[in-house]
Amino acid sequence: MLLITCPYCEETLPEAEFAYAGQAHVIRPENPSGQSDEQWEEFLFIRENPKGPHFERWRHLHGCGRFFNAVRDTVSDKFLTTYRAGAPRPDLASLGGDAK
Amino acid sequence: MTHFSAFSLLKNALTGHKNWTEQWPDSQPKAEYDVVIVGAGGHGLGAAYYLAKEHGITNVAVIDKGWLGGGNTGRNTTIIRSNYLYDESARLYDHSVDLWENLSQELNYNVMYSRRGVLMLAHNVHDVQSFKRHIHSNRLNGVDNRWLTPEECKAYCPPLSISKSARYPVMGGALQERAGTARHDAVAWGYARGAAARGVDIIQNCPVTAIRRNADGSVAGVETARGFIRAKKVGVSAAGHTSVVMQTAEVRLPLESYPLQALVSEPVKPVFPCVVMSNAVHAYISQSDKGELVIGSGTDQYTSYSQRGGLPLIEHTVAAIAEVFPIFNRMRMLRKWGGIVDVTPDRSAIISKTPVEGLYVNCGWGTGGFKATPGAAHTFAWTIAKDEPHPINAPFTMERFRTGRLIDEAAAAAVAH
Amino acid sequence: MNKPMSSEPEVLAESAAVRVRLAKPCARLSLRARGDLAPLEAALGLSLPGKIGERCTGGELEALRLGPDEWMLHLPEGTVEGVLSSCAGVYETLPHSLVDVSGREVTFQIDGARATELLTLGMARDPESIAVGEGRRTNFDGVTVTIWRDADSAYRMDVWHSFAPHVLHLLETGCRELAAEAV
Amino acid sequence: MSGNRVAGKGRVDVGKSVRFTFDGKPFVGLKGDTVSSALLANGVHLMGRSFKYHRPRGPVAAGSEEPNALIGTRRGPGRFEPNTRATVQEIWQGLETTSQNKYPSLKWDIGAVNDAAYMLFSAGFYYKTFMWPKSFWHRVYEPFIRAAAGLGVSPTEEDPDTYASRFLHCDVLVVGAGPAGLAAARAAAVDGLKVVLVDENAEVGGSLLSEPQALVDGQRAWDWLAAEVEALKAAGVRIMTRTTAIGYYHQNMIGMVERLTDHLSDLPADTPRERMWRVRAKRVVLAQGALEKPLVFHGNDCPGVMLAGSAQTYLNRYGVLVGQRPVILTSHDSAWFAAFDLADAGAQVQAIVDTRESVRDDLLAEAGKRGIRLKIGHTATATKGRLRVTSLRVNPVTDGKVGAGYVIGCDAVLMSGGWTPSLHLFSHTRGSLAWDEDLTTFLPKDTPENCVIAGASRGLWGVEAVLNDGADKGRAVAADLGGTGGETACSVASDRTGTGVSHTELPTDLNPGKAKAFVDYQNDVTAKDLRLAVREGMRSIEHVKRYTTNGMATDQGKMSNINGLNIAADALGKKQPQVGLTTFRPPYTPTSFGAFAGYHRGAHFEVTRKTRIDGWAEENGAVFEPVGQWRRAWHFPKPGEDMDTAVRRECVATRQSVGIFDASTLGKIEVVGPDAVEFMNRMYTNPWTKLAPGRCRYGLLCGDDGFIRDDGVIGRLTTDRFHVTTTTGGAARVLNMMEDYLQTEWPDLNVWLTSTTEQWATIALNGPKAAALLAPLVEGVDLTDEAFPHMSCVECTVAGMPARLFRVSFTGEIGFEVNVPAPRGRTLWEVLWEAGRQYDICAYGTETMHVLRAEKGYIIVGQDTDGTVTPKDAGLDWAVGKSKPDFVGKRGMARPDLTSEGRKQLVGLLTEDHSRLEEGAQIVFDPTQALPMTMVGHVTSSYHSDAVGRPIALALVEGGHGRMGETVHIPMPDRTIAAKITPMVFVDPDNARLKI
Repeated sequence: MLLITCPYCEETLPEAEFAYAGQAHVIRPENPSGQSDEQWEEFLFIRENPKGPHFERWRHLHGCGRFFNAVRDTVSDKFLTTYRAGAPRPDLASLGGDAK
Repeated sequence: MTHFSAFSLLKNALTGHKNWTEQWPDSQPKAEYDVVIVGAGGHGLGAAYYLAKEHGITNVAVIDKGWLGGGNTGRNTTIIRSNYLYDESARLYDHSVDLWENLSQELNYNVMYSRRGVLMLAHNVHDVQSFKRHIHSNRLNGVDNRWLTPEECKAYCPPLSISKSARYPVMGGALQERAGTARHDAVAWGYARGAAARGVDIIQNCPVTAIRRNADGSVAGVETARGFIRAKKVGVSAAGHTSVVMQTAEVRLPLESYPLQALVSEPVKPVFPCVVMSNAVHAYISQSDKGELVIGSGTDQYTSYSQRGGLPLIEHTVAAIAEVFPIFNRMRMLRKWGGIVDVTPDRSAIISKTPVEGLYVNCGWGTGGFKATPGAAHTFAWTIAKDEPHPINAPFTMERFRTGRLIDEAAAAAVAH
Repeated sequence: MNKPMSSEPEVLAESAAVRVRLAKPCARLSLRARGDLAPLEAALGLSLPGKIGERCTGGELEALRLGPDEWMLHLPEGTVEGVLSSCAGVYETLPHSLVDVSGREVTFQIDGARATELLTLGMARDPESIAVGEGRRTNFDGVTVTIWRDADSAYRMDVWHSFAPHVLHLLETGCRELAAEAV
Repeated sequence: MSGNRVAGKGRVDVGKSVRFTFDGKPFVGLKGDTVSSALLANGVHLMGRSFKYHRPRGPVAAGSEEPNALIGTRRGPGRFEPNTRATVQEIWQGLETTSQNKYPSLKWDIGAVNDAAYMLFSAGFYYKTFMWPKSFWHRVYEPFIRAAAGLGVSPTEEDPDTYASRFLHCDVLVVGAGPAGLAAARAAAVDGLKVVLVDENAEVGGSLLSEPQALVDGQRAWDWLAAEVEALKAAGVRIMTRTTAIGYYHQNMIGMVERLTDHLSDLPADTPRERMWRVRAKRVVLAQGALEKPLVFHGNDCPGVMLAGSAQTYLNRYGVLVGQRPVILTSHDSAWFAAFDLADAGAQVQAIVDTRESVRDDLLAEAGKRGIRLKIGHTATATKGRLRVTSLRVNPVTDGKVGAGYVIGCDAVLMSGGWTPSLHLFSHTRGSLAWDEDLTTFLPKDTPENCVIAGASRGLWGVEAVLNDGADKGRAVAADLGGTGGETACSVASDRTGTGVSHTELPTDLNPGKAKAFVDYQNDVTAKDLRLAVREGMRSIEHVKRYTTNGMATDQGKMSNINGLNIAADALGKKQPQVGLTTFRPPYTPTSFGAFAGYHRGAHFEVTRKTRIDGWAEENGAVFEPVGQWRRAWHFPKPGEDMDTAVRRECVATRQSVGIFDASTLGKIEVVGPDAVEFMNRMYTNPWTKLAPGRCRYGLLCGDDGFIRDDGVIGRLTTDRFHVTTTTGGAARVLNMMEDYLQTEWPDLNVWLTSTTEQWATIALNGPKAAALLAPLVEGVDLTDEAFPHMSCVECTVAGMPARLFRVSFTGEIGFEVNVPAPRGRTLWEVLWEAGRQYDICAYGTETMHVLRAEKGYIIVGQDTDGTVTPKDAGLDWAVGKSKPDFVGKRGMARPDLTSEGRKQLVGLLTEDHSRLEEGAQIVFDPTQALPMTMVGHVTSSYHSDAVGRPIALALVEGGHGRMGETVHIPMPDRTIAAKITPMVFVDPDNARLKI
């Protein structure tokens, strides 16, 4: 069971309180109808799936209820950082995560 | 290649087994191949085998970052069935079962395909509707699958509890008698031996770091830990690691890799005659020939390459098994392990050409890759050899995610209402 | 759990180690708002706790902050209408959501020497991470619950009604189990 | 007491004898004995049969690593376990034990014929044969192999015991309470740090329990131990015995299983059999010690052949001499001390055979004192004896040459091939190992987790070294956590340090091709098998392991991994690290399913949600169906009624007068805020702006892929407040989806979502008399078409209760849904029930609800749609606000395949022969075609309908909307049914019945 820091509660808590919510920073376009089929496929389905640091979303479902972002190394499953929804994508180098 | 038989076994026994020869050589990479397959699991080795046997393409290398058969081939719960809902899936998996039934003879290697029947339990009205839909569809597709009442389920699998008061009462089940299990390692070894005998190089412990492309964009070969290997065609069959490999060729896929756990109990005398799957409680169980109960779990909620599943999931899986088969509550878990499965949005595989000329991919098998091994390998080889889809794998393209023509077995199972 | 509730806390499980009671019914409001909360605080007659997990009381009203823009209010039965209308009064200046959820939940009162340990049967987080006088929403045996820590070994646990029997079953089991243990 | 029990030795309670049975024969042991020590005390070595060759076997170890002495254990009905390790199971008054894998008896086992034919059963033999004739595999070969395999027999009854689990949070968890663990815990228990010390044995002490001679700071080991335990307790350390750390999970989460009752004669009340502890520790100290390796030589599995260290344990901990005339066979100093201890306890040690060319002088001297014959520089080449070893054949080895062998008579062979650090939990952390050439073993290197290794598990030897290392590590982790441990270095006298060498197979002068030199005892894997695997091209230890099954027995390679690796590496001519080590997997020792299931059994397996009205339904004979987490009243059969009859009666009653239905499980979400309507416009396909307060509308929810996700009636209570309903199963999913879009995509919207599913009890009244029944009870609104038309909602009072009243119909009849605060739900139900008597009110369940809505052509999401149906496919195009710039799903449903011709569309079906179709049945245009047929759709709903006077069905059919009136065919196993495609609405298409 992972330990996850909720950036809203500012507490580090067991995974049992959280729900994974997929890749982060997949932004829904302002005007979806203006999107090509390829762009919409990209938005709906295409994912990074990296081996190493992964920008992803979690929801503190059994807690404050907030969706937030995280960077987790998918090889060690260690969280490099978590941050609030809407905050900019942190710079990997500063997190000491070695992208593979 | 020594022919395997009771006679050769006896003959060698008399000479103290000193004269057996290696089943496949540990090859060193050549500078160039007609086809390089990335990933020496059952799918990759099988594709190489069929390329050599059915398409006469023998200048082939299968390259793996580790030991052959060391990935999901050697980590899964070996369930084989073809009672899928959609025609496309049914055709692909049934093609596999056809090949499974003769695979031991085909490879002269006993893969122990055990036609012991797979029983899928229905625990609510919605399951019943969904399974009936499968059964009717399978019947008209010529795929065997029939409905059993709770009592018939109990008769077919005596350890099963059909108590009406259970939290998940058994309301019946769908049985495919032709389905069963096989010995997973033997599949990889058998294909490896068969492919090697036909001239295929099997290169182990040689990570592929990148797929290199020519100026015109077509595939040039693969960069590996042992240097560049030129190849006219490259087929990627790397399961959970496919996204990472394909991205080096700038091909992005609708894949996510999740940890999947499985476990075995201590071995006991035969007590469990068939395979039972219960989707409602997320547990799958059979008994290996060695006597261990082989139990499959669901995937963890987050993507990962750590091959380290969490404890809660296993607790749930074991609880589910003990709930459906209460006599096993005092049995002991011997060993549990994790694998990495690559999952597509519609839970169906991709066996496809790619935007890159000469680059082919076979991935997205999720938790169902083992059963498909011969069929996927067979049609993947065709696609690589002829640079065109095989009639059976044609629907499993990458394009379907753009057009929306999904093969959504998961959605078709729908949700409780 | 389906029988009408008595006006006094009803003992549901009790042992030498710990006691579980069903709290007498109270009114519950889910408050959602953001920005300058002054108007609402005026209407409610308390200053809303600023940190997730913190509690405060104003008169008979008790508030627990559950999220960045979410509070759970407990108040005596029959006082809801008043609060609703006084808050409605400030809706124009401070739009918010105030929803009566009195009927949604029941509250278990858990106390006794080993009350804290009883929680560890189903709660993954460390009970000690909830200070006395604070509260948290968390997960107990797969069920979302809200824990109010009132004293070192006195807790309240809010549970949605339909999940309460499941939660109670585990609490009852734990009551007996803890009592049977030679500590 | 038998002659094997040594007076004054051991920690067993001489005063308390315990009776138990083995294979029906009564035995007496002492309190504190394991089954194994008690049987050995009674001179019994033969305790089991091996897996493949069914060879007679006795215990080779004294702990949880035991591969041979596996027995069945029973405590009356329902309480039986196979494969219990006799070396771990403590005896209690009345314990019944049985040997396994033998027929007819342990002494005479038919299966032993395999042993005679062992040359055939070489590694992987089954891959090479049993292929012809093909049909034989399934019918003959496999059943034969399966019957021969397996060890014990499965339990056959339900388990009457209970199991438990808890979470535990601590600063420091110390795994293993040997000298290192004890010292680590002591050093870490400072400044109020919460320390937990755990050990799998019945008591703490580890190796100290087998080495009473050591003097720790001048104190005799066991006195020091007793004092230390008191000190630890005083320091607040939580000591947990009979508790096995089974697995090391993410971020210092350790799973531990505590065995609470398996050692007790009488089961205490309210006490679970086992408890799973889920420990979260800030720091972990792994002090799991080391395991002794067997030596690999012909006949090394004969009962009586045992690890020297284990013999020492049997003597010092249990007071049992495992042999009166033992021979010691070793490549490590440690076994010499076993020889001395046994000699001092009165055994006639026949010889110490050491494979090394020279041995420490002090050992030689000690042996001399005791007059023990020494065979330095010797090898062992065979044992004799069927059910118990009678002699050992040894040969001198000079410059690698094996000289002439001679036989030493004995009743036990005590061997030591050196020691292997126990790194199982470390290995679970995905920690890396480093090969140590001198110790010929792997030692811990790096780990991603926050743990340290102490003592013998990092290759240290001797009590003093281990104690001080433990203390250092304990101090280090304490310091790490801000604690300040004092200096606690201690000195140990008469410590037994030692070194040794490691072997592959022992050199022999006999034909190695015929040698039965076992590496994995239980799975009967010999050195020969390992070399064969390598010869056949298995190059990684993983391949060798899987091909030979070495290390896959119930000891999970604790005995065999390193010997196997050494032999495989030797065969490959490589260094061990190049061949690799198979990763250890959890659990550390086999763990009962019950311990994993914990409390989640029977009714508590998973939540069962019930509405406030569930009790009434139960009292009134309802049959229930599980829907998601809920149980819902399915139908209300009267005595003698089957489901069909009951449902038909409920349908007729509702259409003719009035029916009452508990709709409380419907998901409800309160959407409140200035941007509520904008949010609704974006989430749902429908337009909401023009919906006036006090009115409701059917809402359709899609995913961004354009497929239908959920639906429900939505009422606008005020301009800024919507009462949204969802499907029962969809409630949580829909709220999560809404929160996702709101928080992540549209944080700017001023709107909030609150789940009110359980705030309201929802009672649906349907039927021509519904209004008449309800009207007298309603204050604040007239139930007329004018004042309160169909699709209206209002907050009012019903039967004196505050209520949200909806005029909606899911049946096609006049319909109301009354929402009252949940606690009053049952009261309202009973009021309505009483008031309804004059109209013969009828309670109906979900099945009748399904029939009535199908007659009216209303869909059920998840039944008439799966995840691949668009609003257009479902005939719900009218519910899509095409003029809206955007909503969830708008772009998705514009994708090529979702707009293409020939999609499956939802239609009605009427069978020509008036037979009722089966839900899920497949549809074809041409029934005469051969298999595989081209299927064009399937039946999604099908019911008998009295209202229509014939069965009706809904179906998804290719291009269905354009095929009204056409005939399709449904091929069934026995016949093919023809059916006509019709509109979906079978009853009252012009909605006349909705008017009051």
